Amino acid sequence: MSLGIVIVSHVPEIAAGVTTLIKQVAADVSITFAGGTDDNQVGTSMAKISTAFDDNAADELLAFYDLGSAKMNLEMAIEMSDKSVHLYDTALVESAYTAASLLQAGVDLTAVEAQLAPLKIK
Amino acid sequence: MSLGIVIVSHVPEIAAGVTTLIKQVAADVSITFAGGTDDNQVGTSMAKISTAFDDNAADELLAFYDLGSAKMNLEMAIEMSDKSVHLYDTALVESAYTAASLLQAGVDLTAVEAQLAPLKIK
Amino acid sequence: MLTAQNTITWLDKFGDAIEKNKAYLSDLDTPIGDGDHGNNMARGLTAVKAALADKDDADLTTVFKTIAMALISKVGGASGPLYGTAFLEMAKASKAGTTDLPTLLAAALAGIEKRGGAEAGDKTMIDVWTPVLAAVQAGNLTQAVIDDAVESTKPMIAKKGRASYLGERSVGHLDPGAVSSGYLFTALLEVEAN
Amino acid sequence: MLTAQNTITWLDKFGDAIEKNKAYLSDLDTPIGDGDHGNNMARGLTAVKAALADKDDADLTTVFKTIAMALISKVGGASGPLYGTAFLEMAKASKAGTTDLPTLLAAALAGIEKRGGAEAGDKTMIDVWTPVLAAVQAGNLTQAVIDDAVESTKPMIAKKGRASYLGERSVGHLDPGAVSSGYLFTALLEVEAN
Ligand SMILES: Nc1ncnc2c1ncn2[C@@H]1O[C@H](COP(=O)(O)OP(=O)(O)O)[C@@H](O)[C@H]1O
Ligand SMILES: Nc1ncnc2c1ncn2[C@@H]1O[C@H](COP(=O)(O)OP(=O)(O)O)[C@@H](O)[C@H]1O
Ligand SMILES: [Mg+2]
Ligand SMILES: [Mg+2]
Ligand SMILES: [Mg+2]
Ligand SMILES: [Mg+2]
Repeated sequence: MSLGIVIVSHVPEIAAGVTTLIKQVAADVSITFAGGTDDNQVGTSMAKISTAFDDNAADELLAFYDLGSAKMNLEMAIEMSDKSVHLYDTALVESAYTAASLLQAGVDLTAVEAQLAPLKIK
Repeated sequence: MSLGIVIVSHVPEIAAGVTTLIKQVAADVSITFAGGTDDNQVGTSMAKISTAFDDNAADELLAFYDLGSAKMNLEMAIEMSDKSVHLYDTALVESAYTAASLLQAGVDLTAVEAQLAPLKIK
Repeated sequence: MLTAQNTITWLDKFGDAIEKNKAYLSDLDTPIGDGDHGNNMARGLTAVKAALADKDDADLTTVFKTIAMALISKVGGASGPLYGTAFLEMAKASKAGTTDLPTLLAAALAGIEKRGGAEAGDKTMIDVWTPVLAAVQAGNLTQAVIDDAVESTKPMIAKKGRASYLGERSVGHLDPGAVSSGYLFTALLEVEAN
Repeated sequence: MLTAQNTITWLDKFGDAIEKNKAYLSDLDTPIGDGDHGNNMARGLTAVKAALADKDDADLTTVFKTIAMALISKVGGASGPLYGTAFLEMAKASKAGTTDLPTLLAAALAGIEKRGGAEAGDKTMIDVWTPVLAAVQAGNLTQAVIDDAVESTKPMIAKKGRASYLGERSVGHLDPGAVSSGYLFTALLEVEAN
């Protein structure tokens, strides 16, 4: 499978929990996550995000985040990554769930993005 | 403070994590959560939701959830509760964060709901 | 006519069917859901059985309510509040005085519709409940009616529940809740036949 | 003109100011944010200090890059990628050959704008960087320019960052990132004065 998902949240539990939720409906999709700062405080870590990119088995990634400052760290990580990463300004939990369901069903990126469009809220 | 927040998710970590995230910006708002089934599997529990209602120090509650089946359990719990509970079909993390910020700033329900309206995605 | 006794027998048979088909139901839930419907229902029906164990002398309303509470508290998925509401509405209708099967099932279906906001054609359990209720009202419920109703969900596009995220890709799969509802009504037929 | 040496001194003074005003910065971040700006910046500047400890013989580009990396990896909040990008852009500009302060600061501000998508008037650190850059370009940066810029954020309605969730309710509060940026430029003035 060449499309994977990366979940980025300010809180380690949210990132891990969203991953748990969506793995249930997407057993064959590679899903990695980055939650919290390097010392697991509330915040985000560019290094953790880069690791989540690297650890993902897919080479093209869909990335979802919670708050604006996570987006900034995501963008820095994207600039430093060799992978093609698509970043969505959509509802974190709901859009990650939508993407996971669709990728598991073998839906292509264009069709996934069409389903994500109405979830854009930031 | 008479307006509180209840977070309902299929995954215990998401419910707890969202609570951690929003408590940061709403130290004086009562926030309770219900995550997972009675035995902490992925799912929701009407009993846990009822407990989250009861344990909340506020008597008027704003409730946020992740997926549709959580909404059904929420509605059952609402029917059985003495408290006035407002249920929002909005992006879980983002709308809970918005509501928490505004309630902490002393904003009234009507104004909070106006800010939540554009976050309706389900 | 439903009585406390035949309702207990009904749920007992339903529980057996769920237990026997647990893996199949979860398999049906895998391509268009989260793969837990069989486990959810089995957990719920085990709780129903336990809760009904000491209800031999209870009245019909109490039996319905006991079933509802067990399902609501133990299933964990969408099917919990849905089946739970169905039995809760039957408890209310029976408390209001009726033991008439069509009347009770109509109350149950109305409850499911209210709880989930779905309607016939949305590829949910409602697509079994609706034709079954019509047949019960007409006095001609058969296994074929049930099977056809279950099968009718296959070509449908899901509009509610987890399968709805897949849109058109849900076509070609049976709805797991429709299949479990099929077992419920097969069990009812068996009870009615005696 | 910036050199490796005066840049190290600059950041050292900035770190001292952050350390001294840590609680104040977090207090400013409490009513319109999450109350961590002082802690975030202090964590970042401690890392900067440690990373610069063995950079006495490094060139200016290396010094900028070292500062950027420490801030990016240790701050944790929005101010991390923002200040980090500012220093990363100064590293790039210095690598391209310039040591000219106005040129370097212009590159830094452009980086902050690109990273955060905010503009002047949005009640962010940009509302300090913008007038300070203009003053540096005009050769007349003073403490009064800095103080006025910081103060100017008080009546603004936040359009970016956590404070933007409060909309009009953010009025009447200084922006914490503007205040910390004020310390950055006060430290610069002290270095330039020597
Ligand atoms: N809104 C709804 N209205 C009616 N039935 C629904 C609705 N949502 C889901 N269902 C039924 O519930 C079944 C899924 O149940 P289950 O797998 O136990 O729950 P979950 O989807 O929460 O994991 C579906 O196959 C469908 O028949
Ligand atoms: N998009 C943005 N553009 C420019 N500056 C921003 C932006 N978002 C936040 N800031 C600045 O960052 C400061 C907050 O930093 P900090 O508290 O460390 O991060 P966080 O908000 O993630 O907790 C704000 O006071 C503001 O000056
Ligand atoms: Mg399921
Ligand atoms: Mg489930
Ligand atoms: Mg902050
Ligand atoms: Mg923060």
